[in-house]
Amino acid sequence: MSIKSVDERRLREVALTPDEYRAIVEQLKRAPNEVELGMLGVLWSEHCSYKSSRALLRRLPSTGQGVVQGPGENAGAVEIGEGWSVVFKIESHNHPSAIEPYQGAATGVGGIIRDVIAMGARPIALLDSLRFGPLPASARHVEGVVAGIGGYGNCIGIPTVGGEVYFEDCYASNPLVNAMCVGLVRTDQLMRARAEGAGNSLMLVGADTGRDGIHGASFASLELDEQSAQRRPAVQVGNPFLEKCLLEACMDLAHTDAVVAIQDLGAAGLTSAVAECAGRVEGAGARIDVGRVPRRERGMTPYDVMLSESQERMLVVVRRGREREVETIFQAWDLTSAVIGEVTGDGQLTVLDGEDQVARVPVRLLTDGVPMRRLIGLPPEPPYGLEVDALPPLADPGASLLRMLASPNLSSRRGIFRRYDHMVGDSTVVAPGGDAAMLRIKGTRLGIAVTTDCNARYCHLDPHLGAQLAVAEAARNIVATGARPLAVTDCLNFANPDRPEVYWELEEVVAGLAYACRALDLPVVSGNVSLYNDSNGTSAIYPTPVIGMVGVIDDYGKRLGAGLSAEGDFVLLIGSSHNDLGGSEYLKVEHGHVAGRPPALDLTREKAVLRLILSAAQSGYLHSAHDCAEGGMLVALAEACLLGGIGVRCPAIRPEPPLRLDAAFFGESPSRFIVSVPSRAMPEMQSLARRHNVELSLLGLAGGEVIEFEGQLKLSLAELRMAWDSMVIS
Amino acid sequence: MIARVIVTPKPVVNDPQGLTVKQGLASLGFREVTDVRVGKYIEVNLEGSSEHEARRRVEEMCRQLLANHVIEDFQFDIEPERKRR
Amino acid sequence: MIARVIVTPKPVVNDPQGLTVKQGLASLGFREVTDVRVGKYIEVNLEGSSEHEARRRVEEMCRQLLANHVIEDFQFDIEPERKRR
Amino acid sequence: MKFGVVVFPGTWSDRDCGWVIDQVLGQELVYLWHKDSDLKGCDCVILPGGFAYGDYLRTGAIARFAPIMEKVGEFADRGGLVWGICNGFQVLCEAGLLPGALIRNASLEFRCEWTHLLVERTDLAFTGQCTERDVLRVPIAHGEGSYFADPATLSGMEQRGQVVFRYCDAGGRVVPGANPNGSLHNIAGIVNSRGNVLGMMPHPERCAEAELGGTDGLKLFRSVAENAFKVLVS
Ligand SMILES: Nc1ncnc2c1ncn2[C@@H]1O[C@H](COP(=O)(O)OP(=O)(O)O)[C@@H](O)[C@H]1O
Ligand SMILES: [Mg+2]
Repeated sequence: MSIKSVDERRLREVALTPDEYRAIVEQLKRAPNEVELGMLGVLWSEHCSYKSSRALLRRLPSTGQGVVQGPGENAGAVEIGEGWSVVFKIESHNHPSAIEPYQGAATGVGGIIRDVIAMGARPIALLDSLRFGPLPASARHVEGVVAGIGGYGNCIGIPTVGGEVYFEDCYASNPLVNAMCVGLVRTDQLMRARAEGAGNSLMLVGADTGRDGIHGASFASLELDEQSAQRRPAVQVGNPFLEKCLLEACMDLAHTDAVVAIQDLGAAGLTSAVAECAGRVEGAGARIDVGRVPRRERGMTPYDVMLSESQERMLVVVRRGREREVETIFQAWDLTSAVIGEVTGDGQLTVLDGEDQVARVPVRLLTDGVPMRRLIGLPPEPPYGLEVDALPPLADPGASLLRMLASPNLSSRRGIFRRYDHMVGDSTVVAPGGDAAMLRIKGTRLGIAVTTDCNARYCHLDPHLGAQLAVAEAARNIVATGARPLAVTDCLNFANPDRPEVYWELEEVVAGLAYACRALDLPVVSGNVSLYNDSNGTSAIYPTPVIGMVGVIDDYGKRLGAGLSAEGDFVLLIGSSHNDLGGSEYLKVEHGHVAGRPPALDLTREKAVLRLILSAAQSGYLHSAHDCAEGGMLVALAEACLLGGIGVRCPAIRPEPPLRLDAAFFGESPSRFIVSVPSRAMPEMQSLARRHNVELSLLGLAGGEVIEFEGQLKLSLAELRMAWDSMVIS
Repeated sequence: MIARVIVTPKPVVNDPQGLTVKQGLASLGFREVTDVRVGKYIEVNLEGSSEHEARRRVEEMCRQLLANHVIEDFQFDIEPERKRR
Repeated sequence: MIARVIVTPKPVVNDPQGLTVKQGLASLGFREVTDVRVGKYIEVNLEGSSEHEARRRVEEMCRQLLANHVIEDFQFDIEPERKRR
Repeated sequence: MKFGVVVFPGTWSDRDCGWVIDQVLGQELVYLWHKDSDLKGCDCVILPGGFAYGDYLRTGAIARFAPIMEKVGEFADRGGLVWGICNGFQVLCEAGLLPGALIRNASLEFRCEWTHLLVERTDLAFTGQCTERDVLRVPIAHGEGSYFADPATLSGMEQRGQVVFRYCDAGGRVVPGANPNGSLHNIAGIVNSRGNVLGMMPHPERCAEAELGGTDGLKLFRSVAENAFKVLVS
């Protein structure tokens, strides 16, 4: 077989390697035509095929108690009780957001919502995990992304209840935009996007098809360079209003039995939707006629139609003879629907343009034919030493605290989340601003807690440990609300894995995730991988495995907030502190280094602490709980005070050597919480901590309008709030 | 000097506003409408300088701020007299 | 037939967008800008009928839907040729 | 008491309003589809929040032409209770059932946060359960909630006492710092001259249960329900 029949430029356009082309010709036993080449190109892209990461991902635990749907569908699902399941997934939209922040972020939100709808679930919450270059240079980008996420979520009426934002140099030309959607469904009504039943109809519903984003999937699988500018027509403009109608119509559909499956159209459009849907059923195929696809523009070729990434479209597999019913439902929402083909039993994806056959490819070749890439991982030199003993001692804890609170990575995110409707749905019982957010499940006492977390600086310094710390922190955030962690979705954002040190990071991160998830009994039920977050091959992002986590509480009446809630309460530090300054925000803000080893994590200790907090919350001993994360104990304490509007008086901290004072205040030892306990519950709380074998120390008493450590620092809440509210993004 | 800038979505770019307005007009009985595109109109008053110079500056403004070249086109005209159109 | 409609905020109505654009331009160094107003540009393609009839219909569209007379003024021109400006 | 909640394509507070009416208050509830032209015998029509037709072009601009709106207009003319919340307020202004218009927030940003409202009228069907100069804590969630009317209209409204809610601080002082969107005269809600059509930007249906952070919104729903009761027994 020779590759001469196709020129190399054309191969580059569809992002296939000569080897991959050869594999295609071998399996097809002929050369693919133009349309087939385009279809294979997108489905064999990294973005769709996971050819560099699939083998690694198998290491993640994906089963466990309550898992109703693991990876392989549009989203994962976990049972939460009383016949309900939560459906959730996180996804990246990094490249489009780098090119066009508003629309890139907006369509990222639109895409992840459709994944949840495809499961038959009603989306009830959104979260956004963002990474930018330093302010103020990145301000316009931040502004665009935040406006885009709000623009889509607010319009469609799904509350955006959580997320995270970090600023680091490494994201300056490769910002990250990850969006997570959480939905709710009766477990027995969960749908799966399987094209069952030869002869059933394939209907395309929602927006008309235009020339948007052709080759978007391949685009997401390449590094950004000057040529990206020419690919700009790839940018799509979202229509949240249309998606709202699509959402409601799909919810109406789920009440009929006319429908076998719903599949969203995302990257690689119709090609991917049809192939994926058929690919999930042994021996299934599909025949579609592009001539029947409603179009927005004139003069579109079959190639354009098959590869278009127009937003707000769904593929519906309809029982034969029931098409009218489906059409009527969509008509009620003023949406177009068209029968574009049918399910077959021949295992082939056949594309017609009227009478003419324009493509015919085995479904398996599209979905599973791509040769997996075997990459090599090599650890880089570990250049990140830190001599903690060489650091000057903490001079003025108060001044440091003010600078820390004003640092963009720690300051209040209110300026961002107040631009998101986080209340629509009348279910948000723990609002954004603290740890996880919580939504009640109407008609029950159940609540679900949701969060996204990742300290990528830790992952940069030690990917294996950093990944574990991300899982542990997410679990702590869930537990801080009184909820029990259930399951994980992850978004693995990495640089170019062809570079051995990047692939090594990926391997290490996946191993760390697997290890932590096993230890904490947290199955990974869905996820996404975004590679090639480099620009011009020079600046690479930190490895950024964003953890999305969902937890459940049996009675949301027992939920906890992060803020102090009553004067006179005892304020306690749960867990033990060590000289954990490596990779800390303190080290960066006060000493200008990103160095050292991230804090050591003992997952057995972590579990004990999580159990203690859950059990104390359950018993009603706690008035509030807040986890200690970036910025350490003192920043967590200040946040608890600011969120509650109540100060705290504490005796001076006299750490026992070798613990340093700066580490006691600002060190980032994991497995710690700040909790407030009413005095009457103190004895019980103390004995509970003893029983769990967890260290508990009394910090001080809640009350007043200042935070004071006698003789060490005294600051008014007003001063602290000024520093904390200082982030300016627009 | 007054510049009147019109910013429109590029022809291939999806224009949800335009689509929705078109449907709205149709349901009001304006069935003769075949297509609607919605853009921005920006009126910029500038001080001094020649028309030639103003043209150069406004072009620059469009490129840097007024239009998003990824998804939008722009055009403008300049009128020396400062009176509202 | 193509109608080009321009909708502008009435002079008495605050135009925070205009102010922000003005500030944005100033911070980019366009200090000669004395005032900015931001409005909408709507391009309507219509089928058939005479220019006179089209004028009547577009006027009607503006009154009913395209502009809100409490806060906005409108103006339009019509070009018989259907070509993009 | 029968509440009718209008659903336009793009509406999303319909379910939240429905939840409060039906589950919290235990009142009768019907949803009114925008394409219908029958109010199904309801005593109070709610136009809820959302982005009807995406709020494309202008908020409420396209929604006001929905078939149901003609019936809502007739109902209002007969003295029926019509209550526009957020997007519903915008629709009522576009439809001319209330004076003025709602424009982009002065900040140009969407804002979702708690506000305080000074209640200036307690003689209305919507506010009967409020005390004189009551201060309510109610959240907003909008990008275009800045109330505008020309000076003559505005002064006429003030004279007739058509301003029902004004943004204020926690102590009830109507100050610029309490104005979240640049509304003229800190206006958060107004009523027509007859007193049967209310429009307000804040979301009372989001604060009708303690677990959502407050119950002040329930006062307004109760007022409407109680009012109907009073009308019935009198
Ligand atoms: N990092 C990961 N961990 C676990 N599952 C993953 C991960 N990345 C992708 N998956 C799973 O692989 C499948 C394909 O993912 P993806 O291509 O992102 O879905 P979609 O086609 O909906 O965009 C999904 O079921 C997804 O949940
Ligand atoms: Mg999907």
